[in-house]
Amino acid sequence: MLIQVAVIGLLTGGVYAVMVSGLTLIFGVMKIINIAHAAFMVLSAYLAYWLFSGLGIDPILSMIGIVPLFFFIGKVTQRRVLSPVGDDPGLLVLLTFALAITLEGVLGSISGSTFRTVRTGYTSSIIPVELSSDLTLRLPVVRLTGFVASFVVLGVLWLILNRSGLGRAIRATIQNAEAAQLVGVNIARVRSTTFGIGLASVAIGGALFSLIFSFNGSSHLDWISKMLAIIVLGGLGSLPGALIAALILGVAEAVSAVTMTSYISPIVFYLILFLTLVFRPQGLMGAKVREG
Amino acid sequence: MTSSIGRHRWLVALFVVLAIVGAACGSGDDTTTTAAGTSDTTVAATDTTEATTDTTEATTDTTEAMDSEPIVVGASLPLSGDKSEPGTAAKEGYEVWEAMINEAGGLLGRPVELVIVDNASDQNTASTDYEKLITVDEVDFVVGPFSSFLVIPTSEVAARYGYAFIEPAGGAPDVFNRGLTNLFFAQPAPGSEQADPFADYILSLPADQQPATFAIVSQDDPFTLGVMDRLKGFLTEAGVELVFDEVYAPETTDFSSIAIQVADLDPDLIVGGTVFDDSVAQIRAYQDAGYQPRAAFFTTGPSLPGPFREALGDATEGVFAAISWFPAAPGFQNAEFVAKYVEMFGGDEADIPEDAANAFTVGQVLAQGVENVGAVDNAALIEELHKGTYETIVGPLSFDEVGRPQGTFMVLQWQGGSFVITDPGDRRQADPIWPKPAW
Amino acid sequence: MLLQLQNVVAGYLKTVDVLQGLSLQVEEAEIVCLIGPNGAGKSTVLRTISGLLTPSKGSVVFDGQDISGVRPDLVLQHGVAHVPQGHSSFPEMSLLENLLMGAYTVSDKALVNRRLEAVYELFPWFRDRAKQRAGNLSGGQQKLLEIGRALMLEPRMMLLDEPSLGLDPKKSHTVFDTISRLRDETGITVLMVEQNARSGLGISDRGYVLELGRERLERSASELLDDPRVAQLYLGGGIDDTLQA
Amino acid sequence: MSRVGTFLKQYWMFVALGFLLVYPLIWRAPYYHVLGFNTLIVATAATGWNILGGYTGYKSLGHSTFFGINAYLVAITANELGWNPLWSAPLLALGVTVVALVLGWIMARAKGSAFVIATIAMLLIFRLLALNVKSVTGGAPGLSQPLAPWSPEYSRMPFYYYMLFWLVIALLVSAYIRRSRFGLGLLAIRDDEGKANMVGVNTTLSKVLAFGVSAYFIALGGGIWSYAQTHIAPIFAFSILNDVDTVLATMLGGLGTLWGPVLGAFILIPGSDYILFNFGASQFHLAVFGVLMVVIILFLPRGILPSLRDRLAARRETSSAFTGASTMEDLSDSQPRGEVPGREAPAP
Repeated sequence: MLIQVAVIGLLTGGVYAVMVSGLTLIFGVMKIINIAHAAFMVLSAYLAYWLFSGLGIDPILSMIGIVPLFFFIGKVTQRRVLSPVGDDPGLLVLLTFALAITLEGVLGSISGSTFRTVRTGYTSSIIPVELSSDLTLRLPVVRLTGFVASFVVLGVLWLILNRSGLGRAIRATIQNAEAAQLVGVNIARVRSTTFGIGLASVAIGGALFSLIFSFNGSSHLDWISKMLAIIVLGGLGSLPGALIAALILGVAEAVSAVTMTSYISPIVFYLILFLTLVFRPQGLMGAKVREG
Repeated sequence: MTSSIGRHRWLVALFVVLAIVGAACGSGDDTTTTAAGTSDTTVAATDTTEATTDTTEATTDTTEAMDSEPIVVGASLPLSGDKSEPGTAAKEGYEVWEAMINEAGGLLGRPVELVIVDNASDQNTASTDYEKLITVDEVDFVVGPFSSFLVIPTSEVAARYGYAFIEPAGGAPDVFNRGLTNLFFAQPAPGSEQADPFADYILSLPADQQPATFAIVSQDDPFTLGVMDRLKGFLTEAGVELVFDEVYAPETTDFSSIAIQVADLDPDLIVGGTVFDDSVAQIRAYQDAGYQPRAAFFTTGPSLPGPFREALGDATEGVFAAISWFPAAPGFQNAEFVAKYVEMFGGDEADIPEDAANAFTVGQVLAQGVENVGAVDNAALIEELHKGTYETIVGPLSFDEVGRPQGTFMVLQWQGGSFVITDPGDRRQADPIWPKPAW
Repeated sequence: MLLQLQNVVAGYLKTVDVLQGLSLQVEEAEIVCLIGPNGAGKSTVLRTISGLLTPSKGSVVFDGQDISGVRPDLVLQHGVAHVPQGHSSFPEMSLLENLLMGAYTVSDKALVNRRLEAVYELFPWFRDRAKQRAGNLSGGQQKLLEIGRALMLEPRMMLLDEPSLGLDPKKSHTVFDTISRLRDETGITVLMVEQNARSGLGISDRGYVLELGRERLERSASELLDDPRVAQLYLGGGIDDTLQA
Repeated sequence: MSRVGTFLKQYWMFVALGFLLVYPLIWRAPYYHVLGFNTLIVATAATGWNILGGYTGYKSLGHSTFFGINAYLVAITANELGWNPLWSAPLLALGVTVVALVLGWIMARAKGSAFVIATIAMLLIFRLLALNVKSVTGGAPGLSQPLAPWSPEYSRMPFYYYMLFWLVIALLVSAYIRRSRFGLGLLAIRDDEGKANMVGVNTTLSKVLAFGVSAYFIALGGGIWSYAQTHIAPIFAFSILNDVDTVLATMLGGLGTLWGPVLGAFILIPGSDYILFNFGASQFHLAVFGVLMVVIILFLPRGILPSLRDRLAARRETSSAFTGASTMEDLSDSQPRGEVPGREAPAP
């Protein structure tokens, strides 16, 4: 049974990785903790839901439209709303929080508060994998889809970061913003583009989310703390760190829910988050946290 | 020079702000006071002064009376935040009641006006709202918010000012054990007794069909835990073995681990203490885990037909739940309520939320109580409500000394894409399916 | 005259100006050194030239063109490269990637490769360590890497902020040697801020003494080295400077 | 300048206090007392929070941890031992301050964003504990406690005056700290922690003390709130929305100024109550609140008081008619340097 639980946790962790990849990237480049990240994810989930229930478009397909839209929203938001505020982390945290509740209010006004979820033809399909005569793993198709999609997304992000000029500019900005500026990187553009990429990735996260979980306008509050925990454990700003932390967390969460009561596991988990921040702010992966 | 201007401006700014705030609040104060027919603006009007004024108005003839001052009924509901789902449904229920009673000539010959405010699912805001409704807007009556969480502190506020407090959804044991005499719960039975008829049904099955084992997976919520406690007692006493008992935090969204554990133990009966979205998440997780119980019961969720069916499709088949009301129920004014609801909010009558019906019930109880008293008098109303029996869409209701209703819930089961009432026997629409088909 | 600053006023806060009407000029192929106490605004001068700061008054003219308030990446295109104080390499990137970042604004790949070869020629050891992570290099090596990175644009002028900071005497000697050699071999103009005034002036043609955001004294480097006031105040070495401030 | 103006100039503080003293007598409906009481709780909390967030530059989003702890302590001691919350709340808040000092000492290592998230994590941990340790806290349903003994008609007036008293104390403490050497050290930490350390400020000790003092006034409010509310539950006692109120009030009025947090609270709390009550019929009010918050941060990033002062300073500069000392400084009680944390210097 534990193996089955752990495998499900691993698949869920893959989806977590997509959800948080943009958050950690945005932090790396801009030192902004985007509290609105989960709210944007819920927005994307709603778009996927509406497209599915209205036009019958599968969330995986609807990403084609949602992703560029979110990229654009992210770019504009960064330029018009975030960048004029400067670089005080406290102010920026509050500002993104304000964005989050604005989104919550708008979504709530439009769609009410009913919990939604996308139910496709393959929602409750299972792929059985026989490991041995007495152990058959049951892999839910939606989670498997999410897991595979997450690796595609992370792969694309990895390629952008490591094999393109833009990626070099982004990495340079993460490592030393001033020096990047001095070799001719247009920091303002890198920042707005990164925010765009961050939101584009969470748009994908949201579409996958709509297949697996149910949500309403207020759901983002439950998710943002989990997302923060993952990127902190992975080392703020570190993409590989976020992936590993997401997988570890997915498994740990699933296994601990079986071995402990469901209340103890989140306490332990926030305690680890707290202690990591205080005693090892560079996270698990050792990438330096940048205080801003 | 600079200094005086500087300080002066600052001070002016402060006073302007305070003045605006004062004016904004004060103006509402004045108009409502006039409306209530008293001229005393400095002291909060008491029920007696209002009552005398209103009694005189009530004697005027009906046609004229419909132009007279309305009877104002205030409520604070969770229209945003955690409980916004049922809160919005309750608002619709109240609005249907307002529309219907006004079409029928009003209350005591006066039109009824609802004042509904949003408390954002926050206890503190809810209490403050009732303070304001009672002491500033000076509404004639208040009706309850949604969920035991919000009912507990707000009923204290109403008690402090001697207002009757009829509420649609707050039936946890804590609601009644504080000994408040002004509170009335407008459902057939206290929330914790919701699953009693289901327990009766299970125990009425022939011995060879009865489940041998059961599992409880419940949200940490005063209402669901209350229901679970009673059900647990009934079943274990009758010899059904409880093999798994899990309480999860309200923010839990992923049930896969719990489901795999349940699947491993494979109990005959699964009972979910749910508030809606978690019922969907649980069932999906059980599907993924390959768990097929012989029967499944969820406290809330299956009773919200539209979203439940949309989220689960055919997996709904055979699921049990408790319900206080359903569209085809024979209760007083039920057909009119259903028609009016569809007229006002659209949709299919099968999609009318139970919470809307419970709010409408509150209106029915209030209206009959007030008509019996014959005046706007909360003290008399409280006394009356403890005595009388009221015809409602959930059947006749009467209340004990702490406002506990004296009836029973119904058991529903999903059959063929919608639900039917299977118990108690006198309201049965179809025989229960046992064991349930696979989901 | 290649660079001319006239009555420049600039600072980080609206209310407090670090530079309070500073003027200076640099000739083609010259090495000029700025010295002065902490807080005199030496680094601020460089930051204002490279566009990291926008002057509120006054002008910065480079090669006849006014570049005051121009964005850093555009100043770079004019041929002014800035090597800031402390570590400014990209620690997680390889040495080669760092050099390529220097030519970030150049899209012509052949040109980039030509320049890379030229930099390799100046610093042959770069080639052997091209794959090494920049963060693993020693402090002196990193400083040379930063200078090499700046050279990838073939700038006409280089702004160096405290190139010897945190280096032991032997390594800082290597760095100063390299700067001097660079000027001789490529004819590049250098404007440098140096806490270690003796070494800085040692390779410079001219120097300015800055105090309280203005230039106090402008002399040839040798005159400044002989000036008893300067000797007393600024030539004692890095630690003394701190005490003076 | 008229004589009234001169009078106001010299005694505005007493005029404002006088207004607050007579307010409940003018607006008699208990609702206004509740509103005033809620506002005073936030004003007191914001004044306390400002000592850490404004003076020291460490913006905590988890200080309602201490609000919640004291709310529970007061409720439990009232139920089990019969302690009167009016004296137990300030006393138990001292105990909460000890807890805060320990937590502050642990967290003194974290800086910037890490500190902000750590404070949120702290809040979540305590909330989960409150939900889980059912034997003590009653779990999710929460705890009820006895009603205050006075008559309902005046029910909220004593709470109002009680909290007004504590707001005055909080302001005195804040003003005292602001003028003390300790306060100077806090400002130095905000401007540049490294340099503050170099000139001999014991930065760790200062931060921990500021953490504790700010926790005291927030804890105090929690204790009294618990009594006035008569019923508390974890999700409301340990709510990040409480922190948002506090932080927003401070930022609205003016971060790091003496009077800003109070002014901010007196605008924010009645204002949001007004919005909720009048536009609350849908989730639309959340959007209104969010947009308002964005607008304030974008256009009044330093808060009302400092922005007003800037405008006046600019006018003084351009108009030769103005002479005399710069009195705006005493008004907002803040120095021109470093009021915008993070803007004094570029990122290193």
